[in-house]
Amino acid sequence: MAKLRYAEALNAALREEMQRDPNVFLFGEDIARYGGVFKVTRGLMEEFGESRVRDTPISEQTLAAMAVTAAMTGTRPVLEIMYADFMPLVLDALINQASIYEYIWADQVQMPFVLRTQGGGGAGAGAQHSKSLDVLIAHIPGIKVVAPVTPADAKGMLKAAIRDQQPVVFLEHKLLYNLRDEVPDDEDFIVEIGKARTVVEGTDISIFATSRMVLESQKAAELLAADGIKAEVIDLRSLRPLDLNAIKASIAKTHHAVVVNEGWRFCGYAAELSATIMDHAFDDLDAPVQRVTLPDLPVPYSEPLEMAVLPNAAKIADAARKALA
Amino acid sequence: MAKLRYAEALNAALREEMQRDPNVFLFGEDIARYGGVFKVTRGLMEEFGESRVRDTPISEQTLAAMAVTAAMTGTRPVLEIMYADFMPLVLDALINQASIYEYIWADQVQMPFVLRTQGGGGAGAGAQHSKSLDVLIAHIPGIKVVAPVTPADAKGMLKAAIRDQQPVVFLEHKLLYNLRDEVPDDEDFIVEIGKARTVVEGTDISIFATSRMVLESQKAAELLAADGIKAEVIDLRSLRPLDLNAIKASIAKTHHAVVVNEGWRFCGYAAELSATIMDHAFDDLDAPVQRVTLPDLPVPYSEPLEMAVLPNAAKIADAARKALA
Amino acid sequence: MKNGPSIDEQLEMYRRMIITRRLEEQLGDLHKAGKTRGPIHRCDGQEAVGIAATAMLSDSDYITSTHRGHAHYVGKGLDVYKILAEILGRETGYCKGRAGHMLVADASRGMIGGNAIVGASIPAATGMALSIQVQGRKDVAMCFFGDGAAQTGIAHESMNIASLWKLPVVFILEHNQFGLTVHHSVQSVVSDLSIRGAGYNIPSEIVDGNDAVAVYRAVSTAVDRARRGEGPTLIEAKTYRIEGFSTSDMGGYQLDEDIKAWKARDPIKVSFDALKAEVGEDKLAAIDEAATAVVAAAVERALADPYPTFELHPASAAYSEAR
Amino acid sequence: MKNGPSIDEQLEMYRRMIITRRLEEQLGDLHKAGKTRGPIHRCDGQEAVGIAATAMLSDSDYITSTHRGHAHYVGKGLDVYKILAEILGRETGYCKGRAGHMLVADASRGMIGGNAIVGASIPAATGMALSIQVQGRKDVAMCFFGDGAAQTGIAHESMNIASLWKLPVVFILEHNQFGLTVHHSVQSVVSDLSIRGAGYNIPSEIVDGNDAVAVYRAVSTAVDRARRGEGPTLIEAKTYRIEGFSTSDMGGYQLDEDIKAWKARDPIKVSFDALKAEVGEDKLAAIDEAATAVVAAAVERALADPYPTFELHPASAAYSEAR
Ligand SMILES: Cc1ncc(C[n+]2csc(CCOP(=O)(O)OP(=O)(O)O)c2C)c(N)n1
Ligand SMILES: Cc1ncc(C[n+]2csc(CCOP(=O)(O)OP(=O)(O)O)c2C)c(N)n1
Ligand SMILES: [Mg+2]
Ligand SMILES: [Mg+2]
Repeated sequence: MAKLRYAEALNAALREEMQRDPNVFLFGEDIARYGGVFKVTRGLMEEFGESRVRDTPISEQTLAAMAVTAAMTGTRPVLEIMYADFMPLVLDALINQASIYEYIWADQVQMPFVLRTQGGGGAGAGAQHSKSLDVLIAHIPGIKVVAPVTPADAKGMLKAAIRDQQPVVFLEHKLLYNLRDEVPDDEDFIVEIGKARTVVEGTDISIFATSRMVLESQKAAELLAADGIKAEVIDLRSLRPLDLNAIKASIAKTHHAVVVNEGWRFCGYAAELSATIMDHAFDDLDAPVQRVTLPDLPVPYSEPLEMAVLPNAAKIADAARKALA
Repeated sequence: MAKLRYAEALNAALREEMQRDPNVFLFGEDIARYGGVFKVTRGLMEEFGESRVRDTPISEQTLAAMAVTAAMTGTRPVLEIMYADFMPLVLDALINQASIYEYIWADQVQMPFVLRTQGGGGAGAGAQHSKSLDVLIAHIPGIKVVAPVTPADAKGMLKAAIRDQQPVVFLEHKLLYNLRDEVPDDEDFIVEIGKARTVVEGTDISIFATSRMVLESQKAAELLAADGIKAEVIDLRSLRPLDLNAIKASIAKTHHAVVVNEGWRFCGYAAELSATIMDHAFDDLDAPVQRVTLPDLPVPYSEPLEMAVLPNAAKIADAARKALA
Repeated sequence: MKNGPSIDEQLEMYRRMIITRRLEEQLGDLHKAGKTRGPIHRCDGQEAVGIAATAMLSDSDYITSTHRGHAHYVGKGLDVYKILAEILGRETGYCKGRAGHMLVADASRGMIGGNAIVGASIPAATGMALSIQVQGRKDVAMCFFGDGAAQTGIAHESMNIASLWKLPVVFILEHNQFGLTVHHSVQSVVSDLSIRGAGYNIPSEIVDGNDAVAVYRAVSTAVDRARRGEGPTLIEAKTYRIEGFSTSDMGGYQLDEDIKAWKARDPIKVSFDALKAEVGEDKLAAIDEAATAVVAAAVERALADPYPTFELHPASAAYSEAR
Repeated sequence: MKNGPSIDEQLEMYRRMIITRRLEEQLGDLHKAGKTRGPIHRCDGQEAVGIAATAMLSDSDYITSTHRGHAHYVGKGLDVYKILAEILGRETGYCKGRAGHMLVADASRGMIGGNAIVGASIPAATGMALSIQVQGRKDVAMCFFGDGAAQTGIAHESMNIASLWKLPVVFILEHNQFGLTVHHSVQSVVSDLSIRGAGYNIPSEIVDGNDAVAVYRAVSTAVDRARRGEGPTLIEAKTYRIEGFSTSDMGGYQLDEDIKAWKARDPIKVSFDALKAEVGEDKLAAIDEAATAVVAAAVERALADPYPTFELHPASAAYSEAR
């Protein structure tokens, strides 16, 4: 075990999988010569050559469509899309192409590609570079969506994603890349897609969170602990498929829930979490689930405005107190 | 009042608004010379000329982006996108452009355009021409989304949409165009966006539905009536902004709810309805809200398969019985 | 004959054109009889393009097709009976009835596949070519697309990338004069779209799309070039859609004189005229008869086949518990 | 001088180039001092394009810009103080601090606006041109976009539509050799991208982007053509990005000799050299000094301005009750 930054953990996962399987290749804007604007792919072109690590033109729609069919025909492409805000550009490839073929073509093809991107606010990147559009992708049948928070999960889930037989959209967060923590160096270290992770155990209320909001939820749990409230924090990690059992088990214990997601509230991922709980744990609930999300408006640029709209530990703790009131 | 088909009601709305305001213009694939593949724009090029009714190349992404800025600079464009399945192609224009400017530019601009499209299954059009992607759009701040079911609403809401100062995505359904009913001919007949419509009054359970599912819900109410269950059917009509008061008032009366939407279940529009009820009417609920949706898979082509996946009156009635059990 | 095709190859192309034409005619009848669902996009009059462009490919080469793919399917060696069964929504179709007429695929023959998003066939083949190149294979990928599809942004992006990386892809633009009901002149001021190849440094050629031999030769050169690792070629085949956009098309926008003029140059007739001196009319008539019988039998058999029954697809499920 | 610009116009362009350069330098310093948020995309070395291309426009003409828009803002007549206040996130900025440095807009001057989705400026201006045409106005729309943006599908779609409908739009391709960190040769095999105009029957011209007078003349011709209703023009201005992609760029990919060679042709120097014989060095020095002072004062004032306070935006709300 070594301590690695989140970005380095991703780099290690890519390197190991490329060493293991010659059909894994990478493409995306600025990923080869420069090593990626978030430095995730540094050194890989030098190690694996220009055929397997490619800089691309700015043509997201086509690149994504190419990943789908490249994956259908013998390779395992890993495509980097620089910002999650550009997901609309790749959505036809996901929703009208990747989503349908395995089922519609009666299992004649599989599409083992990974689409990595990063989203989220907090860096002053403005309304076109700060969104969390995870729900747009999580809505699509046949596509897996993961959002690891720890460097270990980053590595283990990226390796799992590359080995997966289905398309996986791999969501990073711009404020996570410098997070440093222990990462197993075993080359078969895999974190299974579809399993949530209990971050903090608790008995009074369940906080289900995604991506960077897991860190805010952890801080919220500390705030709540000061009030004597034992919050359980669950990192969902896999947005689709979602670990329903983990949700049900936690609520069966706590009878209260807060769901936290950095996307917009209306029709956002947190809405599905609330609805899932409605469907599967209503009888265990003692109070309505609280949603903590971005409000329904574009992410503003100026620091005090951006800080006002982003969900954070204080807002999560408040929501928990409200649920318990 | 005359009896008009839904498609004719839309045509009348377009004609009247074009007569009223020279800045209203139409563009889209096959809408001018041919009059639209669903015949909605018939005769309008002949009446208003080639400048105001334009056939376009197959370039949805650009057409949508053009609607945004044309609307910003003095006109009221109405763009037709032939199938809702192509909404991914226009999503950048909606999510990264139209959504942000009014707020981000501190109210310097408004974007009064309408994007008409039609979605839904039941016509054997296959996985790429049968989807209901309404949730993708309803997620976006600053964009209104409406889905009228009756010919009168089709006309009144399209006129409202064209007169609205904000972008409106106007969702039609391929199986509604031939529906015939009374339509007011008053040229200022407007159906306000943001108000739900009570289709059937009832006291035992509330069925909230969108688009063609309103018709199935009406049939479901008949099935339930045969069992002595008085279902209230509410046509939401406006997916965003959503008429929260109508939802709260109905549940306060019935204490039970079914939500029906033809899109996929996971992260679909029905999830938001369930979550909205969780947020605002939990204490009035005697049982969990039931979601009736497409299952999470691509729409298959073959008739028995397609019929198996589409939500219908029987499934809605079953869900209602389950809620009341 | 330089670059082929041999007489035997020409006869096989002739046979496949007949198969396709009979398929289209049968589908027209089945549609009228209410036995198909959704609009069917017939390719009567443009068979030479799909049949001849695929004639030199092998099963390990890939093609991607459009909403108007029947000639491409038959050209790539698919069985007309299984095509029909799919179009009729039967369990025995290539995709168990799940795909329908616009999305037929047979992965075993590299036909993956039909695509009803206009333009999507273009990046699809480009991605396959990338995959071939990364694997160091000698295969090629080919896409078919229409004059309407040429106006999509992905056409531009794909050609730029294919040229940049010298991908083994062949772009076949089937210029049939219309995109849906709209004449090409209302979609672009440029009527010879192959001029755009120069914008990517892609060699391009205009070919008579109703002459199977001409199509075969031009495409063979492009395929060989791609196999040699020299990159993409753009071929613009000029042709015409005799039966309109689809079976639900109300018509009225195609000029009678155009239809007449193009019918006089029907690709089957062009091939017939070229071959009759070589092999005699009887041989051609026998081919026609046999092909016609194959399609008729396929229709009968497919119509008798069972419909599929619905089951959930665990790989599409939203919760890990359901997988 | 045919097509202008007059000496006075040249002096005003010179002044605006200086304003822009000082703005960039100040932003570089403010970034280093931790007083800006997010990466800032400086346009040092390419000022002549944005300043000269907009010099003949009036407030009722529109421009759309990119992530690298400072010269466009200044060229279209925006006030450097309000630009700075916006970039610094202040209540007094053009957009009350909500937009930030990539998305500045001033609707009153037709600058709507900056755009950080690469390529999006292109259909944006095309849509404005459509609006102008529908209204029968005589105005024009102009978009700026980079060599990277030229590879996007919307560039292709927009040019096709603009030509088809003879829209009053001018496409200004700022070819600064790189898209982010990637050299143009790694984004397209075609280095003179204006060749693509031919694919849409759009006249195109390559111009020295570091020579304000050359840019002004080429663009004036295009603007006049657009105003006459004769349709779009594509102008490719060759230039160079001296300070790299953005303030968060780690550098290393631009060759020292290239930077040196382009610095020798710095657009401000080119204009200085052309003007000094006409007006004398002192006059130019005075302009420089005054412009420098304006920017310095703007920085000081903007830094002292208050931040906005957050309020919800009813028009973005999801429930009708909240509107
Ligand atoms: C992205 C997209 N836009 C629109 C359509 C509707 N549509 C189907 S076929 C077609 C015309 C295509 O024209 P062309 O590419 O020339 O093919 P042809 O029908 O002539 O064979 C259109 C507009 C679609 N399927 N996909
Ligand atoms: C759709 C999209 N893809 C990628 C990016 C990230 N990005 C920002 S600027 C840029 C390079 C743009 O190159 P060019 O158009 O030449 O402009 P320049 O920076 O050289 O001025 C990229 C890739 C983006 N903002 N939008
Ligand atoms: Mg065509
Ligand atoms: Mg550039």
